Amino acid sequence: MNRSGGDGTTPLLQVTDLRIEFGRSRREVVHGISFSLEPGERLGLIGESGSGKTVTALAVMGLLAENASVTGSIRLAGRELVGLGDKDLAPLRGALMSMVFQEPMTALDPTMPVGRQVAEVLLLHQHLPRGAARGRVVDVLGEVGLEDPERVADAYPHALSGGQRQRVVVAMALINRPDLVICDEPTTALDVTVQARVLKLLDAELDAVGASCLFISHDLAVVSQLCERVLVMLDGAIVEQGSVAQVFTAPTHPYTRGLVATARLDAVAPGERLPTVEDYYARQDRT
Amino acid sequence: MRRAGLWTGVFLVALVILAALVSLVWTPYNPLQVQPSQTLRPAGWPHLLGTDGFGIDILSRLLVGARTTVYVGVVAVSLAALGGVPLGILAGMLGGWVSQVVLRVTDILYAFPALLLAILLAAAVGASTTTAMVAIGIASIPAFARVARAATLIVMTQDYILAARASGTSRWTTSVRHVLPNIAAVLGVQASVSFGIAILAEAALSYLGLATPHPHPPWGRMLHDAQTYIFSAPVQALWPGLAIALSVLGLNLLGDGLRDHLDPRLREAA
Amino acid sequence: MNLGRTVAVRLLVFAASLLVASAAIFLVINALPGDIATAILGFGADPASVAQLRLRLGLDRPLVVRYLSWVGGMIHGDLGRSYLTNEPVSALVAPRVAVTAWLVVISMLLSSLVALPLGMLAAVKRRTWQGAVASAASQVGLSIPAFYAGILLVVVFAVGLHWLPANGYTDLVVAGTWRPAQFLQHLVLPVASLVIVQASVLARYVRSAFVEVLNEDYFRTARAVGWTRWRALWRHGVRNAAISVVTVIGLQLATLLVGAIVVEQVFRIPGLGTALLSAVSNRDLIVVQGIVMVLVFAVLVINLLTDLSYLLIDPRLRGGRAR
Amino acid sequence: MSLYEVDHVSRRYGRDGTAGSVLAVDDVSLAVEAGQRLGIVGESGSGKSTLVRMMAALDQPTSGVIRLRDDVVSHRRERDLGALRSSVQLVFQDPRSSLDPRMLVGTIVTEPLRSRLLKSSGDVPTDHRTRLAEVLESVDLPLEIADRFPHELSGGQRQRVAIARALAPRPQVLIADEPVSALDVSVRAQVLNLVRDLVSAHGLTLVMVSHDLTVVRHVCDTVIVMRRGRIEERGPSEQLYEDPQSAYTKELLASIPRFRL
Repeated sequence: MNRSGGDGTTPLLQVTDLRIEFGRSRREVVHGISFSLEPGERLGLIGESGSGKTVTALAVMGLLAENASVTGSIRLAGRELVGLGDKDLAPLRGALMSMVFQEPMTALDPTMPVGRQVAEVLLLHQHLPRGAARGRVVDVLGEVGLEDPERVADAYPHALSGGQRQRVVVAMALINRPDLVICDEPTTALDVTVQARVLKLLDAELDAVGASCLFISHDLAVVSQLCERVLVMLDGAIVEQGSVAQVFTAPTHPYTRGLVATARLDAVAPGERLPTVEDYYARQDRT
Repeated sequence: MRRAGLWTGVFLVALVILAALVSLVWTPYNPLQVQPSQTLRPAGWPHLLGTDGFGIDILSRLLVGARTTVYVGVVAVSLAALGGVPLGILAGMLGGWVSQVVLRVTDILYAFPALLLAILLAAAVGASTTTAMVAIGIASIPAFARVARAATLIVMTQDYILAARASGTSRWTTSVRHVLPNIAAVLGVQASVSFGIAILAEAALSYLGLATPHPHPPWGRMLHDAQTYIFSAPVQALWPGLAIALSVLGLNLLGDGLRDHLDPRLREAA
Repeated sequence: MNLGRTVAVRLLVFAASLLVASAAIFLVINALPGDIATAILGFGADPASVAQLRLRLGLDRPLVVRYLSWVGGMIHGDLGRSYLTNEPVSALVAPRVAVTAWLVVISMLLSSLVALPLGMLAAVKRRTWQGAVASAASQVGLSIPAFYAGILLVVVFAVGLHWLPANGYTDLVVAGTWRPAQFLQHLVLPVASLVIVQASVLARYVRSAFVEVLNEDYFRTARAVGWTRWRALWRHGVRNAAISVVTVIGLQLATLLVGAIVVEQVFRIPGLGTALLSAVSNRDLIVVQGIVMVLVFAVLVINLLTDLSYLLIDPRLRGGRAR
Repeated sequence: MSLYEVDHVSRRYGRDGTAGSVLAVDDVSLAVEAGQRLGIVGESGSGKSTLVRMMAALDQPTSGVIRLRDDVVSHRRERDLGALRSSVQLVFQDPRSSLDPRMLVGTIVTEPLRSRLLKSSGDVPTDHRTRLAEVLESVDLPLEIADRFPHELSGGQRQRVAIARALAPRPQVLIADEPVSALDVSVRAQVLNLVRDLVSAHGLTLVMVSHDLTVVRHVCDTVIVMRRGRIEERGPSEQLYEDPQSAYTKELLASIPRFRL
């Protein structure tokens, strides 16, 4: 079903005791987390801002700032990434693993037509004659649901809407049929109607490419639609993990119970007091 | 590493100001007393930095020279700030054609660097420290106007400005209570950078003899005098130039240090 | 607001700025107190000859008329006649423009060539010692006055090592023969003293422009799709950074021109600066007026060119929606 | 006669007919009764924020009139808006932007009380210390917080300071422009409960703008759905949530991600 050739037992992504610190003050943001991802599987990573979910994703991609220090192990398709230099990691990015970011408005280079930016990703990892790239790009832009892909390919980013730009970013992430796609709140900045369509697109494209996905979000309903398993992160640690059904219907950790209660507003009669995380989990510092 | 830059800056600037103040009460030798018998003595004892072509102790002349540097810098920068900042805030707050006019005026003023303006004034009314200060002040107005306008534009996008208006605060009170305090740090950075530029301009003017009739010759003039003995005593040409460079370096480091403490949003306006 | 209209507006603004600048120069010279004729003849001169000189120089005509005739003359290259030698100002200025132009253009090119790599290095390696050294070097370079750098270079290379002449200038072409060797020999030190300062100023702007690019989302996207840090910088960073760096190059030209005026005195180069300063000391105000006008004109032209190059680099402006 | 009347109001940005011109609000009319809790829902670019800013006279309509208690408030000079400013107060979306970082919380909250315009028009409390204590207490914040700067507080605390500021001059109408969308999920419910309790405790009229229909459903009794500057549908929130009429409202409701377990 997908090219990673895993015999089903070795996980595609194996993260063991991952610890991330920043700057001279050695401020630890992720405190030794471990999880794994089977080929083709989709894992949700939920938590609030500051929980360390985005930092974890950037660590897997090797895109953390230079003043970050990463310890522990990240093995992708059997290869250890921690400690690899930019030169060795670059060939993997965009080919074996790729990433979709949150903010579409600033994700593309404003001085270059979007078609060329997508073609770049293709030509960087596959040896294609220049002419062939253009055709492939227009096809992919069509596949991600952009009407009139020829015109979009020649357009500059500022001429496209947020939804259109995010579809271009998805096209860039999937064009080389990677084994792992990391999505960091890919639809949070989009309107709810556009979000619904982009999520449907992501679901279909991930299946078509057969890629596994690490899906980061603060929105439990979105995660439940796209993922089979889920991790809950709080202040840099994993407080709960399990299947979506089990974690969202019978959460064990009080913080998860709080998150699930606040997310399921439809279960609350209108006009009644809304459940808050505090009702379940008393946070010491930030009230 | 950043901290080191800031403190070196503070140290150098303090040194210059201290030199200016000390020279009001004491200098190793009389900085105006010409001693034909003591000309061009090398650095050592008793003249720490030696004597110049007129036989005057170089260290003493440097100390009193600091006075002009600080005096011209402070007056020029204050003139520029008084001229540029209100214009910039007005342009930032009112926007529209006011903003465009201010931009156009600053563009034209940018074409008149301090030295050119000083030359014009010197030609018209004769060179003096006052014309130098006025020229440097006017030439620095656009820098303040631009920075104040850019910072104000950023502040104006913040909701606390709308909130002030919604709670009935007048536009004038908003500019004083909300805009000015929030752009003060940026103006501080610009002030130290402009002070450094003012010192460089004053040094160039006094080097060209366009700002000298001040009792104590500023560092630029000392450098000009030293150049005539460049072949016989090249070393004594070092000191005045070094004094200029170190004070400007101090101010630039101070400016950089302050800029790093800026709120990230305002940093690109600096 | 299509491209044509934007360019037309920029040209209009340029013309208007030129006019306002010429008025400012004229007013400073002519409207301020102190009568030019008495200044030239000296305060002791008898009133009759002063009045006669005023008549000859046309100083009795109202200010506006004199301004308009000055501007009218300028449009077809006539900057008026020197009060002292009665020689046309443009004849006096023309040969010197080339001298200063050589100095400024070469310095500008060299400082850009030095500043771009220095700035990029300081940005990309800002957390390492190389980055610290690069930004410290530009910090120091920024603080040295150009004429002091000139004097230091003379002390070392001319007085000390005798490699280069301490001052003087030889034209590239003298009486028909090409003299590149002497021409360059005389330019090395003056250009070097200008480049030390200009390259440092430019390097700081290049550094902050690239630091800004390094923090942009599209730079992170470029790395996420497989570019290494340096390759991503070349493919996506340079064009975006160029937008802010180009404006600085324009702004820097004014300070470079001024630096050239001072450096000309250090090395006794017969450029516009020297002519301007001697005109000031001789109180030949019409020459001062003319030369300052030429300098300001040069700066305004460069600002216009940088504005227009903005349009070429930044597609957002071309699309009609000005940023 | 309703408290607030918006009469055929439109707002165009950029000159009509030119390339960049956008019609943000297109001929909208609505009325708000005293004590009502009106929710305005729509996606980005629907004109919802523009509409409420015009109601608060922070922006001028291109055409149409807005009246507060029969007193025209659109196209009025700032000096003549005393009545509006003292009876209508706002809470903005992002507390990191709506609180002046250089001011102490106490000064921020009492700013409306120092406004000459408000003092001359409304019965604005004069004893600032006691009023400060009252409003801080009503938003569950300790008095000591008055001597701290905004950056020392959490997102939730900052938004409660913004609400305290809005309550200080005892307004009749509270306009909340996306009051929770910039906050963490765990803090949102807390602030929404606070808004609901304050509105009922002080008998305020609420106009709340949001892109999230579920949030509006729990706080507001009537809802207006806006799209591209026009009102698509309006009605009691329960009826609109259970039985939406317009296709757009249906699509909005259908797009809200549901749990798929």
